[in-house]
Amino acid sequence: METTTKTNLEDFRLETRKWLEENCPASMRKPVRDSNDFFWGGRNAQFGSEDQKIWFERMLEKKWIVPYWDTKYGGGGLSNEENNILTQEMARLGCRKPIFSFGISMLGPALHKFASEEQKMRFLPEITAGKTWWCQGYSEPNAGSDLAGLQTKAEDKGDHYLINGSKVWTSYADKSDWIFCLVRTDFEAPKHNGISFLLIDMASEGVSTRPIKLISGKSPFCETFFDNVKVPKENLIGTLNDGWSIAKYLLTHERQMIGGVGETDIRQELHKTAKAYLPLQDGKISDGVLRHEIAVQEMNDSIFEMTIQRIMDEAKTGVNAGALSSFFKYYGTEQNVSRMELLTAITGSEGLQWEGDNEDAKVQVRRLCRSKGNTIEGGTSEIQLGIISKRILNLPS
Amino acid sequence: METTTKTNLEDFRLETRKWLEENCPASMRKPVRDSNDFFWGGRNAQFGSEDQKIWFERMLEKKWIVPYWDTKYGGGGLSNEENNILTQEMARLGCRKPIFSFGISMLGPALHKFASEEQKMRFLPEITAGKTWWCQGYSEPNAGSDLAGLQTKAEDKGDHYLINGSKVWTSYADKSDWIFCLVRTDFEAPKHNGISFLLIDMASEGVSTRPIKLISGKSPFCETFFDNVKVPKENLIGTLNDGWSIAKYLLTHERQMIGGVGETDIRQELHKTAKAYLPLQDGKISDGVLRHEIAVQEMNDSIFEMTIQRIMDEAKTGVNAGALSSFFKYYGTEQNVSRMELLTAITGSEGLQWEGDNEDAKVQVRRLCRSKGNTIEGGTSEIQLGIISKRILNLPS
Amino acid sequence: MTLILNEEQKMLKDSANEFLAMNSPVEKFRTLRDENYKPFDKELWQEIVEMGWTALTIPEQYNGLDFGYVGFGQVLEEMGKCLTKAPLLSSIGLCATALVKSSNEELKNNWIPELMNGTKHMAFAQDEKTYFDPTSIETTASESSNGYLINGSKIMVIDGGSADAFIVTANTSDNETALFVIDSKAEGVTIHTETLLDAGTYANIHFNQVSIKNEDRLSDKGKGDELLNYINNTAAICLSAEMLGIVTEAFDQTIAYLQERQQFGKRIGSYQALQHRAAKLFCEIELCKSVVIKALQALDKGDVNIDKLASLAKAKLGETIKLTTNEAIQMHGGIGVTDDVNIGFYFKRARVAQRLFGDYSYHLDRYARLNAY
Amino acid sequence: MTLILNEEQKMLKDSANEFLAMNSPVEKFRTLRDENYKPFDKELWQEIVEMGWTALTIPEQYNGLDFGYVGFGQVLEEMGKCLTKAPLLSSIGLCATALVKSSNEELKNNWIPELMNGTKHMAFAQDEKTYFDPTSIETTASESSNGYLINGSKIMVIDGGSADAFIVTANTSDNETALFVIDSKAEGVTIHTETLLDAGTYANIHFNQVSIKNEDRLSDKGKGDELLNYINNTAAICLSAEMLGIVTEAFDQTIAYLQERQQFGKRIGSYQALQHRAAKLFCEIELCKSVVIKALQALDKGDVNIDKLASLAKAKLGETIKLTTNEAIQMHGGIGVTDDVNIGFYFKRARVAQRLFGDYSYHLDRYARLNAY
Repeated sequence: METTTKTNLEDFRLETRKWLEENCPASMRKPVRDSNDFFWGGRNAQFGSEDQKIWFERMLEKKWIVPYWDTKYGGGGLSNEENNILTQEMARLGCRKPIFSFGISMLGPALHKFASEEQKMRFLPEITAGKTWWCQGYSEPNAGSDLAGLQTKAEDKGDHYLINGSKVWTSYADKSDWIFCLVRTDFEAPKHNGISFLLIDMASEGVSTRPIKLISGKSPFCETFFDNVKVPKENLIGTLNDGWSIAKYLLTHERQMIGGVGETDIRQELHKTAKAYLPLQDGKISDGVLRHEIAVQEMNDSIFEMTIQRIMDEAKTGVNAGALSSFFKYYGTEQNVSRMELLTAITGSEGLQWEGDNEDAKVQVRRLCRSKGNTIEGGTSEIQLGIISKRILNLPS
Repeated sequence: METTTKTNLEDFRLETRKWLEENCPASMRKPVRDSNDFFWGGRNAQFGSEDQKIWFERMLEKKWIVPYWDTKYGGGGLSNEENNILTQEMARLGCRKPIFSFGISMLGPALHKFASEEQKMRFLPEITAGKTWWCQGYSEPNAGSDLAGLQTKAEDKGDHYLINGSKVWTSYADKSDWIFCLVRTDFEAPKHNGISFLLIDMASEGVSTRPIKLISGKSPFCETFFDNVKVPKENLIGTLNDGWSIAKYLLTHERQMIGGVGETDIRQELHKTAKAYLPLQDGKISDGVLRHEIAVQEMNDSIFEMTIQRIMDEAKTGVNAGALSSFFKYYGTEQNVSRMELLTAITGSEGLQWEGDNEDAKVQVRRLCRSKGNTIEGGTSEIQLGIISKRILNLPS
Repeated sequence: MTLILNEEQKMLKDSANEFLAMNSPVEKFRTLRDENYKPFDKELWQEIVEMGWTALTIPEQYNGLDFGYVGFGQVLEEMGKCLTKAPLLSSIGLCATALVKSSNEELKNNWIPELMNGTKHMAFAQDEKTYFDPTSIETTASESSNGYLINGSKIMVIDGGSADAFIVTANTSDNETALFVIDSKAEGVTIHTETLLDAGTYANIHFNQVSIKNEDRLSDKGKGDELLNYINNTAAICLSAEMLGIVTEAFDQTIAYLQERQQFGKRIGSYQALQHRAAKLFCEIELCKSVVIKALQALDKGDVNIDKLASLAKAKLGETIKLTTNEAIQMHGGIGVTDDVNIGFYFKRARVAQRLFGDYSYHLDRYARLNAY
Repeated sequence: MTLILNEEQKMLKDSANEFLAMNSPVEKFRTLRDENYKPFDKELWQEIVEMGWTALTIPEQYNGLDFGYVGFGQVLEEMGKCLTKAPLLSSIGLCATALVKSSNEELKNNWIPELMNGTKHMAFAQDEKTYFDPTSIETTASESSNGYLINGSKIMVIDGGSADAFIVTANTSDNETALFVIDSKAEGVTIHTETLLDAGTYANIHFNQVSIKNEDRLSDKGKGDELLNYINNTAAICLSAEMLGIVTEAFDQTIAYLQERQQFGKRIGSYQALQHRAAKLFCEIELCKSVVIKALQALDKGDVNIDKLASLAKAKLGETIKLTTNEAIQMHGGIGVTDDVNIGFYFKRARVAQRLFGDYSYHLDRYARLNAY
């Protein structure tokens, strides 16, 4: 990676700012309301608006779909410093991501670390071009937290594997082009040692999906079934039977994504909402119990934010923050859940409206329901506490 | 047991009331401040006051030291109903117990259930006469919650056992005449099957004690050492190697004693203390956080009291409340601890005074410290939760 | 007085349990929801009437069974377990209680028989704000020639969409709380129903110059606040009984799941961290059982501490139902957040029940105020 | 600004750790206590001066090291781990800070050098009630011919028994908060020391017609509240740093105990219920670390959010120190409540630290007020 001097970086910031100001359409600078506001790419890519198309195509041309990947994979080849600047400047203007892609956030890192050069050249450029919509296939019905207990089997049939089984919690599987999957390739070995990491084209014969309804209503989750699906052997990533290493690596990524982010607006708004909904006395929320609970929530929310910053800062100095992703995942999701409960208590009867004209209320109540999944998906809170106690605190088994 | 008609019971109540009013000295109707206010009996019995002596002797003469035991053991032979009435009438007048005795509350029930008639005749009359001060020897240094892991050994030497080992948390061992002990009589058997229940004269050669200082200061607890102590075989209670049954039986009793009782005054005084110590606004405690915490504490204290009553009522109808003693012990002690913490927060700097002239403050701060032991002694909170989950909820091991 | 059920109360509870298991299992709740949030099943309601549950709290002088609130609470608890939908709490627990307690013999004679035989049902309209605050009323009752003109809006009216009449709280010209009976078809009444999180329908009612007669005033002069307070105590206690059913059922289903579900080759109930959490829930639920029966008994014997006991019950149940339903979902894991299993219904019903007639913080604060701190 | 220590700060922390492990292990604390609650060891204090710790926060213009509060906080954190007794917080953290911040050059020149070289130490006298309420002051400073007459009583004065002088808050005749320097040997000053739960001695001081000069007024007209607020922010943050040391040490000792102690044939750290509780403590302590360094940095850079950060730090540390020391004792089991082991010392020190400069509920309420709710 080339080193960049401070002056160069300052130039880069100014150029970037200018380019973004000139090229990012106004509607692409508004906050994202829900998943429909994202462009998802893929074979059957559909743009939600003309602006969305313009924004994606300009960023694609600039190679900024994945600005920090190598140019040979269609990335922008930016240094860490440059990429940070781009991120900051996009945040400053409120620019949306040009695409939402599990290929970038989850599969990409795994391919970079575990795939052959040939596989990288085959899959990464499709991702940077937004041409493949990827979903993930880890969990299975009945497996739950015991991810390594998975039973979907891949039999060696010479030039291909024959897949039978099913996956659950596969987000957007009904719309995806490809799935990255954990499958069992050895039923004799100890359970962690017989798992492989396989890429499967969702258009293959024998693949089908069924959407899952949650307590919050419709969801992107599906069950995905594999019925005698043939998968070419070159779709195996990494070493046969060593897929668990890749899974662990990816889970760490996923935890960080679920734990920390995306709720900033509500965090800041909690006491403001309370003041709007509840009676005040001398400028204080007169419901002393709720006031106490709000203060505790805001105290921990703001200190948790400081903590994310502190640990990121430490990571930059070389301190290994790997195991701490469990802390982020655990604490962040528990805070999400208690924040939604508090918001529901504050908004009283309005916060309970399931049907009707009040769109904000309907969104909020569904988020309350959906938040219950946060402490379960991506490794339950119990799993995270177990990891903290064993890997960080070195408590015995 | 003879049945008593309602009319007879009403007569008994009136007679009892009259007798108590005439015979219980005024000073013996005042609340007990600390253990010095109790008469403890024993070989070297010392009365704290003339009234204490008069009261004990009158009750002794009336056979009401243990009113519900059989007259052949020196008990009063009262029926359950009569005994309840006596208890109620003593409570009504605020009469102190004539003696405080682990012989009555703990050893007695075990002897009744497990001892031979000969042993009962030997030990029970001494208890009802207040002539023996008993202490208990269960826990051992390093055993902790794993009570059955005890190592004090009793070797069979023909006509006697030879005891070596030590016990810890033996209350008042330095003042007691006898100790009832769990000892290991079989080192080969599974740990629960090699324990026996033995009575040991503290005057025996080779017995010594060392007082234990707690974080709250001086305590009645001692370590007790057995160095080649000879114990006659007739002091074995129940079956050899089956002492664990007796231990379990007694532990259930102990839990109920520690969990439920003795704090009524503080329970009622919490918010009154708060109002005395903290500033008010419109008649409310203006510290909203403390006010919230006080309300939660008082809510749970008062509902816990209802729960004790409810479960006692259910037990009378034949519902087995045995396993529930763990609930009483767990919840009652956790409430004690949080109550002391809250009282400390309310009384602020005064509640922290360790030395000085403020006797009430000094007592309170030591009670805070002492309360930390409540959730440990008599089976930790963790042990109780384990019992609830296994015996009541039938969760698997 | 012992804190246990007597034989008759036990028999009633058992028969309610059997009847509901047969006629109103949780699947029935799912069906009603899937049929576009159908409020309740009229056939079931008629069967409930035949079981005598609508007469339990009604004194003999009005041809009721005079069985008392302890018994009524047992029925509600069993209904809570099955998430049974029926206007028993609204029409009998609230409105019939209000009628019985009032001194308006005409309204009593007109309404009590019809509420008991289930041909009509009434709903109680008091809420006006997002939070519970029954004594701060903006709905007005201005005196007119031969009665009152009612103006204002009410929300969160349980079973208000199908009710034949409402008991409505309003502020009179001399700034006094009063309760009125208003026909749901009276001119100037508009009703809009809303579906809440628990798939229940609740009415928002607007009163625009609704004209009622003097005889439709339920509360005597100067007695409105007292009557309203009595109804809200009764409501809080009866709802606590229903919540106890929700809590115990959600807990029992969770324990059953812990006993059977396998993870990492072991039943998850064998994991100590879950065991301890389950044991702690058990303890809290034991407390809930005690405060509910104590408060129900207090209703029956006219206990002077009824205010405190009502707030204790609703606060404790509000705290425990939240904890229990959250733990229930978490311990069920992924399947717990799907609509395929029933445990989520308990969580959803719990959140609405928490809010109705005052939530945890309302009643904890009220308890403190009643104790003068 | 990154939330991590720079190289110099790290070196200071490491050297403090080494020095205290050598010169002030916890056994030293036990010894002082057993010597009739000896306040502190004068030799150790002189060594601390030689380490330069008394000069860390003093600007260069007064011959200090101008190293800042982040560094000072590291030293206090390490002292917290060892329960080291020394008048560093009281004399430097509070009083020297007040002097530096004031504009009274005479007092500065008289006192700062002596506080830095440790030949004298000062104590801060503000508390009057059992609870912390710094702005409601009953001690009066009435203007006299050539100065003021001070009357009133102060409690909970840290290191007040051996201090050479006090900084005292008082209410002037024009009802304004002002701070004064008063010699501990001045006529009319009576000092009574008390030993608290943490085996520390705290002074109750009575001022009876104590006459001081105009020049002994530390705060400018109209600036008393601001100065007092600044000192209390500094105090809350510095004490939070010490509390962080107590928390981490109590936690580390507990984890070590979990790793070694056997029960039922297994190390108790293998029991899942304890593992989860330990992991939760770990998370809370991570939060504590962040808020302490953030607040210390805010002191150094004069952050406008200092009020909020001080309250966040003291509230969070107050909450976590209570939880941690309680869990530490419980997880140690029976031995944890004996005086034979040290873990109880941390619990005892924690309870006093919680109270000083405002407890959890004081700072949580202040945080809410600062956010205008």
